Parts: sequence; structure tokens; C-alpha cells
Amino acid sequence: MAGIGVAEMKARLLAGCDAIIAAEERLTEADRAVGDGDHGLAMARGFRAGRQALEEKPAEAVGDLFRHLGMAILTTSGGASGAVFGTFFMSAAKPLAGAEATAPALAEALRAGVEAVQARGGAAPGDKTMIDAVMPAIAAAEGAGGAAEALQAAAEGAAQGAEATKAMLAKAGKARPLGDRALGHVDPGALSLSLFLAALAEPAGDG
Amino acid sequence: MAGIGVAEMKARLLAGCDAIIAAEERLTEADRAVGDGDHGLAMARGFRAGRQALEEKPAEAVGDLFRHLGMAILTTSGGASGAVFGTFFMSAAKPLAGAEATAPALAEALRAGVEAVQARGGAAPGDKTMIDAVMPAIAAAEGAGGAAEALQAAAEGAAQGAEATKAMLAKAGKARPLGDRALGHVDPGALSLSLFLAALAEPAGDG
Amino acid sequence: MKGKKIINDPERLVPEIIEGLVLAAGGSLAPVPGVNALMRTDMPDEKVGLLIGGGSGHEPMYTAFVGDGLADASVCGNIFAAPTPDIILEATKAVNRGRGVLYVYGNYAGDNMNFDIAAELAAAEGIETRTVRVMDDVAVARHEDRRGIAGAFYQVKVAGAVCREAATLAEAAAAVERARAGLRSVGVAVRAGALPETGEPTFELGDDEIEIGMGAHGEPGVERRASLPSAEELGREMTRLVAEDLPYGSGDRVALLLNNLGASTMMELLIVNRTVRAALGEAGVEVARTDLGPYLTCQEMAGFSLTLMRLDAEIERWLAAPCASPAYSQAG
Amino acid sequence: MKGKKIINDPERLVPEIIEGLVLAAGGSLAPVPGVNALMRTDMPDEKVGLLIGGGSGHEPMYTAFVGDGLADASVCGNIFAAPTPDIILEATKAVNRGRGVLYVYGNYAGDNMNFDIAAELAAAEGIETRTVRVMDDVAVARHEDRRGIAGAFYQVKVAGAVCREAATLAEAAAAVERARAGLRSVGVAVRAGALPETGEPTFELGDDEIEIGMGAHGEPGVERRASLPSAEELGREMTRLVAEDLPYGSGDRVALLLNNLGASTMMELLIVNRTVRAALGEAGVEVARTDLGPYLTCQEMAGFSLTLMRLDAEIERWLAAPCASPAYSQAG
Ligand SMILES: Nc1ncnc2c1ncn2[C@@H]1O[C@H](COP(=O)(O)OP(=O)(O)O)[C@@H](O)[C@H]1O
Ligand SMILES: Nc1ncnc2c1ncn2[C@@H]1O[C@H](COP(=O)(O)OP(=O)(O)O)[C@@H](O)[C@H]1O
Ligand SMILES: [Mg+2]
Ligand SMILES: [Mg+2]
Ligand SMILES: [Mg+2]
Ligand SMILES: [Mg+2]
Repeated sequence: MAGIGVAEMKARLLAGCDAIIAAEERLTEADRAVGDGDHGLAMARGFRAGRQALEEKPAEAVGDLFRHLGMAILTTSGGASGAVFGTFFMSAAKPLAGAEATAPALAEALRAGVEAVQARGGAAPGDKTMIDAVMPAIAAAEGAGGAAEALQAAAEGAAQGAEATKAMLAKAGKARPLGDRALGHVDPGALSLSLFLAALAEPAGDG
Repeated sequence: MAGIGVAEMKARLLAGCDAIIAAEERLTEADRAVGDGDHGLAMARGFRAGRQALEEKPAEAVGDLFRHLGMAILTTSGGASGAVFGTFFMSAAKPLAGAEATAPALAEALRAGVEAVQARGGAAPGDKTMIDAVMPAIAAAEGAGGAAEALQAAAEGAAQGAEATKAMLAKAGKARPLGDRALGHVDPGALSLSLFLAALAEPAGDG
Repeated sequence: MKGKKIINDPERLVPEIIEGLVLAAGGSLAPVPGVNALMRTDMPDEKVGLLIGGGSGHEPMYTAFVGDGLADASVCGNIFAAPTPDIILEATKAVNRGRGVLYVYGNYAGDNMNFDIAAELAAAEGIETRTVRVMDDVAVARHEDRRGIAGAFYQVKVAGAVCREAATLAEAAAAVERARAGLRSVGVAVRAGALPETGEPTFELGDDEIEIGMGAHGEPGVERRASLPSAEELGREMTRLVAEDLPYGSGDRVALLLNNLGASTMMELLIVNRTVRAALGEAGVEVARTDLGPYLTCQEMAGFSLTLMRLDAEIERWLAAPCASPAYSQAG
Repeated sequence: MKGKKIINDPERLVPEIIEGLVLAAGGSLAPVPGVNALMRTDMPDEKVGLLIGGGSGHEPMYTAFVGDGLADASVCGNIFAAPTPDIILEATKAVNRGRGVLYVYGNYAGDNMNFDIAAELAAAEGIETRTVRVMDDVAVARHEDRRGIAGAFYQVKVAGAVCREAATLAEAAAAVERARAGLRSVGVAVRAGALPETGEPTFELGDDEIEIGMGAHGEPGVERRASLPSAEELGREMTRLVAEDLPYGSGDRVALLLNNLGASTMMELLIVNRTVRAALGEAGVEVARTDLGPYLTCQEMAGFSLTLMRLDAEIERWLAAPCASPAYSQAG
């Protein structure tokens, strides 16, 4: 039941950033359907800055990585996603104070992140936001034995959660006034979160 | 060598107005190529008003008809064409003071009209304006025996004159700054004048 | 249709907007060092600060409404993206003169969260802030979800006058809230604008379609129509949507704003104004002032919005108070 | 692309524009009875009259620049068509206060002829008139053929201040001529606007093409380019075209106008302003004031124009003089 150390987590987080950057157009498309069409731009901007912070800033604990990533997103993305994902990663940092992240700590981190997002933005599960991708990720991660397994489970949970947002009416963010026209469309932030977790779940190469 | 009386000239002028109104799109197209694309609109507006004036206003002399037509155009067309065609018809009225228009009087009327236009707008023959359709019309009409024949000749001259504007560089009006890009395009006002004269040359039905 | 914009590096739009605006302002505005924000250079020493802002791309709103009698500073997010908390915090510090800072901005999830984070950071540095969001868009049913659209002009104008004379931040916030209570707008989209970074339209609208109630970023509205109605029909419908919402009625005195969303013509707005005035007149609503032009745009989106603000003697005085800014100036 | 405009009867555009504007002006403007023209309601008894106008469809120019310190009346032709002499004559009579009337309008064949006819009719009624045409467009080589574009704003502003203080018509005309001598502009078209009556674009321009020097009705310019250059390249080129024409040079003090031709964004104009200022700065030209926005539009044409007016102390005072109109107001 090995934990994930700073070096490996850094490599995984970098892969997560790359996944977001690569998905820029897809995310923007998703936001054009239900929002104002800038989600990919904002996310790519934020995660590029996050990538740079991860590479440049010293990290002793795994949580330091999450804090650097969150702070970079918060101060460069802008928009709803900057505040949401920035808050999410910065708050997820707290349960990861050690040099290794265990499975329970990772589940705890996701929970701390989503709770902070809820406190910040007032959205609830079912409102068709990235929260709906995080919730099933937490549930899935909680049952996992090892840290890598937890990330794997979280990724699967997030993917299902993102998919499930298609059936939801938007109640938060720029898609809010869409009403039932948002039906059938995935929430852009939920999609981002699931793509990020999917990349995080891939075992890191020799980064 | 019969002259044309008031009733017949009125019918011919009405036909001329109808020809302009019917050519609205073609005239606008021509102006889109070398000017601001409103010539058809302005001419149709003016000649519709001219048509109404011809039908409603009393005319004792042939020249009265031309004066009514010119005044209506001057006060409704607007733009260059309103001033030009309004001035043209109003000034053409003077040599047509009698109840019948003879061939020499018609040639004289065309000349009076074009001289007034030149004085008003400062354009010279060869500047790619309606003047270049009037000039050959005058020359052709001057050789004619009867009034109907004069109109026929004028129409032919105007058609050739309009055609010849294709080879001219614009020096007046909104096409002026076109330089050699105006080459190959007919001058809209010259086209109007030739269409009007062509309809005028048709023997009137029992109008 | 793809966008076709006269720009340089799409990554540097916002700093270049700020640079161009500071130059155009001829000395009355200066950048807030290090962040995408600008402020007046003639800020008095004792004053409740007024900070406005939001995503860029809606110029002149918010960034060009900075100056005496209007905002003290504005913060500029990226195109259509709320500004980040660090920018807001810096600008807050720059305009705080010991009496705290009032935030006025549009009610969008992103703006709310980023300004709220900044407010907490400011509080941690001992700076008091208060927030009165613009939420005038009647196209959204739930009141607390209403977006802030062109009514921002009247709200910023009132806030500017209020913050000039208010003794305390709380007093200023209460006054702006009172004025905001009578502020309602609705928009209509006729054609989409394009995101300058990608050239892509921000939303899809058929060649003949229009959407009544569409938001300033192309957020969906209340009714999509298959064809463009006449100015009279549209003007009546939009007046009805706004007037019935508050409602405005007989004896009310209002300010009327017809805002060009970008590519519509002043000709169209003037033609619509006839109908709006006729409809308001029939309802007994008296128009005390009319503003008409591009106040809050959405790139080159075609369409307009209609705003009414209910007046009383005090609100009318605030609207009429002198002000000077690149976007709007008014004699005393 | 077909136009998509919020209008009613295409035959009644101009009277409806006037009606909407008179309503928006809240009592400061009134129609001239019976013709498509409007005038101020607060016209003083003794004053040189100032009459402006031209084809409609360029709003706010000319029709919305009527008021104290600007024009006394404006005459409105149909869309892009010079007004007819009868309209001009009526408006001339309406604003003549015994000191004669100055005509300021764009140098186009149609306007020249119609105003000249009106001037002769006015003379026959004993009213003296003088004419100072706007002819700022450097895209036309021959000086006397130069079109009047957005520089009209500065010329009307100066004429408004001058006619407010001049004792005689001749004095007023001479002053405006003197200011006009230092006025130059150039435009660039990025996309065509559409004629409201037909929905057809006023000119053809490829999806990627632009045309530098294009006139306000789509009259051809000096250079068509196959692709859109950067704001920096375009701003430099346009500044060069204008600055080299007068020429403006080291030590000159100028007013700078960046005019939105319709559907361009303020964002773009601000970005261009950076470059214009840099280029002028390098040439030693000092910018005393900047105006930026839609002053003379061409329906929803995209593009902008750049205008410089050389200043001396007197011209600067005229530009700075107070004025109030629906399109432009300025405190004293
Ligand atoms: N209150 C909120 N709580 C959680 N997530 C939110 C909230 N508001 C918005 N989001 C997320 O942000 C995403 C939109 O991000 P983005 O398009 O970048 O910002 P904006 O809406 O400001 O344009 C949404 O898809 C949603 O997942
Ligand atoms: N100075 C002039 N003298 C004679 N004809 C002229 C003159 N200026 C313009 N025209 C005629 O007017 C026509 C253009 O008319 P129109 O398009 O209706 O007016 P505008 O140029 O004001 O848009 C030109 O094709 C030309 O024949
Ligand atoms: Mg978005
Ligand atoms: Mg024309
Ligand atoms: Mg956004
Ligand atoms: Mg024209």
C-alpha cells in the first residue's frame, strides 16, 4: 500500500497540466455549448502557469505541489474556473502535509478541495459544476488500498461524474440561465476535472 | 417633320420614369462597382416622385413636364444624381416653351440641360458621368428631321456614350477616387440617362 | 463568421488595452503597477474608494469609466474572464484611503468568487470592503442569479457620485443598493461577436434568428425567434419585459439607456427609441434622461439592451452629478 | 454578408431617426417642420448660424452633433445620399438670425451640388451663406477632391465654438478654414456594412482583405491588402499616411481622433492607439487630446479612421470650449 512521493506526484501533476493544455479546444467547445466559450482558454492559461510553478518552486511535502498549482491557477486563469480550480487545489494541499501521499490522504484532499469550492461558490452537488465530477471521485478513492489505486479509482469516478452532468440542469456559473437547454451537454469544468484526474492516474514515467 | 405634343411627351416621360424604376437593381449594381451602391435607390425614389408629379401637375407647354419632373427629382432623389438629373430636366425645360417639341428644340433642350449640369457640378466631358451619355445624344439628335426621330437618335447616341464610359477614368462623383479601378465599369448615371432616353424614344401607346 | 480583428499578440490584449487607454486619457489615468488595472491620478486623500471591473472585451465597460465622479480604479480580467484576486487586491490597496473600498461589478460566478477572495485578502490586510453587484438582467428568473449587463452604467454612475460624498463605506453601499433596487435591463442578440483569441463566435445564431434576453457573453435568454421582427415589435417586447419586471408604472420617473452591444448602428437604436418612448408613455412612465450608445459591448455582437432605472430626487441628482472619464463625461 | 437590421419601413428610416433623436435629446432638439432636419431649441437671438448635414446612415455624424457650442441645425439626406436643396433651404431659414449661416459638410459631389443650390435659393431670399467643406481624407490625391470623413468632428467642434463667438459670417468662415488647413484623416475598411434598404454590402472585400484609405461609403482607397496586418503594422502605416501628408512634424501639437467606422471594438482602437502614439512620439508630435469612439460610422462597417488636427492656442481653445449635444458633450 505504497504512498506517492513528491517527485512522482510532481510528474503526475505535470501530466495533468499537459492534459488540460492539450484539451484546450475541446474544453472551449464544451463551454460554447453551455457558457461563454472561454473555458479552454482560461484552463490552458492557468495550467500552463501551474506547470511552470510546479517546475520552478521548491516542494518538501506533496501538498506544496498542490498549493503551487492552485496559487498559479488562481492568479492566472481568471473567470469562474480560476477561482474554483485555484481554490480546489490550494485547499486540497492541506491534508497532504507529508512527503508521501497515502490513499486516505488523497481522498481527504479531494474532499477538502471540494468543500472549499462549495463554501466559495455556493454551488451544491447536482448543480452541474465540477463538483459533480469530484464527488464520485472521492467516493471511489475512499475504497482504494494504495495511493496509485486511489488515483485510478478517482479518475474513473470523475469520468462517470462528468458524464452524469449531461443529464443535469445548470444552476451555477455562466450556464446557469440555460435551463433545460444545457441538457445533453457536459459541464466544462467537470470535464476538465475528469481529464486532469485521468492523467494523474497514469503511472508517471521516469519524470 | 411633326413635333411631339404635351400629351404624347407626357406618356413618353412616364415610360422613361418606369424604365428607371424598373432598372433600380441594375443601377444599384452599377454603383456598387464604382460608387456607394445607392444610385438605383436614389433614381427610383426621384423618378417615382417625378412620375407622380407628371400625372398630377398641369402642363401647358412640353417644358412644363420637364420642369415638374426635374423639380420632383431635385427634391426627392438626393445625392449627386438628384442634383444632376434635377438640374438637367429643369434646365432642359426652357427651350421647350411651346405646346409642341420640335427636333431642334429637343436637341437644344438636351444641350441646355447638360450645360446647366456642367455649371452646377464642374464635371467635363470625359470625366465619366452622365454628361458623357448626353453629349453624343445631342450630336445625334441635331441631325434628325422629326422630333420622334430626334429622340430615337438621342437614345442611340446615349447608349453609345454610356458604353464608352467603361473606358474612362472617373474624375467626378463618388467614383472619383477609384482611378483605374473604375475601368471596365459603366458610369451609373450615364447608364440611367441612356435607359431613360431609350424609353423616351419608344413611340407612346395610347397614353 | 470568423472574427477579423485589428490586434497584436492575442496573449497581450489586456495590457495593450490598458496602455492605449492610459495614453488616450491624457494624464488622468495611470496603470496600477504590476497588474492589469488602472486608476485615476487625481484621487483625493479622503474618500470612500470605488473599484469596478470584470472580464475585458466589453469596452468601454468597465475599464473606461474611471475618473472623477465615477470609479477610482478598474480591474481588467482577460477577455470575458473575471479578474484574478491578486489584481483586485492590488487595486483595492491602491485606492483605499482609509475609508474602505466599494466593489461594483457584474453578478457572475467567476467575478463573485474572485472579488470575494480578494475581499478576504484585503480584510486580512485591514482594508474594509463592501460589494454591490450589478444584477439588472431580467432574462434570468431567480433574482439572486441575475447577470449584470448595461445597467452597470447607471449603477457605476450613481456609485461614483455617492462615493464622492459619502462619509462611510456602509453609507455608500446602502445608497447604491437603494438605487440598484430600481434597475432593470434586457438584451437582444442579432448576431454573435467573436472571441479575439480564437476568432470563433461566442454563440451560434441562425442567419435570420434573434435571441431576446441573451446575456453579454451570449448566455441564453428568454426567447429565440426564427426571424427578425420589426423595430416596433421588438421595442415593445423589450420594453414590456423590463417594465413588467419591477414593475415600472404610471407616475414613475426613469432614466433610459439604450446600449449598443457592439455592431448595431446608432440609426437602429434611435429607431427603437421611438417605440420604447411610445410604450413607456402609454404606461405613464416619464423618461427624465436618455443615454444611447455603446456602454457595455460584447465584442462585435449585434444587438442592443434596454435599461430603466427608477429615479427619485436623490438618485436623479447622483445621475446628474458631474463626472469625467474616457467613456463618459458630464458637466455639472 | 446580408445586413440584419432592427428597423421598420425602409422608406421611413430618416424621419424615424430624427424622431428617435429628438426624443432622446429630452427637449434640447426639435424637428424643422416639414423636412428631414432638426435644430436646437435654445438657439440664441443673435448668432452666426451653423448648419451641418449630409447623407444619413453615418450616425452620430452629422445629425447628433446639434446643440449649444456645436451646430444649430442638421439636415438629413436619405441613407448615403446628400440632402435635397429644399431641406437645406428650410433649415437655413430656421437658423438664420440675421447674421447668415455657415455650411459645414463633407466634400462629395452630391452634397456640394445640393448645398450650392440651396445657397443660391437662400441668397434669393436674402440670406447670406458661406461654405467650408470637410475635406480631410488624404486617400484622395487631388486636394480639391478630398472626401470629408471623421475629421468632420473636429471641424464641426471648431465651427460650433467659432460661430458662438464670431461677429460676422465671414469671420466665422475664415476661422474654420484656418483650422481645417491642419486637418487630415485616413480610414481603413476591414469588413463592409450593408445598406439598410436592400441589405446588400456597400462594397466587396475578401474575407481576409482590408483596404487602407477606403472612404466612408466604401469608396476605394490607396491600398488593398490580401491579409489583415497586425495592429502595430496598420497603426504605423495609417499614422505615416496622415502625418506625411500635411506634414505634421516635430514640435507640432495635435488633437488625435480614432473613429470607429461601426463594428470595430473599442478594444481594437485602444490597441491601435498605442502604436499611433508611439509613432507620433518618435516624430516629435505632441498629442494634446485624444477622442476615440464612433463619430462618423458607415453602418456596421468594420474598420477605423485616424484624424489629426494641428493645434495652436486658439484652435485648442475652440476644441476645448463647452458644448452639449446628444453625440458629444464637454464641460467648460
Ligand atoms: N459556483 C461554482 N462552483 C463550482 N464550480 C463552478 C461554479 N461556477 C462555475 N463553476 C465551474 O466553472 C466552469 C466554467 O469555467 P469558465 O468557463 O472558465 O468560467 P466562466 O464561467 O467565468 O466563463 C463551469 O463549467 C463549472 O464547472
Ligand atoms: N459633377 C457631376 N456632374 C455630372 N454628373 C455627376 C456628377 N457627379 C456625379 N454625377 C453622376 O451621378 C452619378 C451618381 O449618382 P448617385 O450614386 O445617385 O449619387 P452619389 O454619388 O451621391 O451616391 C454618377 O454615376 C454620375 O453620372
Ligand atoms: Mg466560460
Ligand atoms: Mg451613389
Ligand atoms: Mg468567461
Ligand atoms: Mg450616395
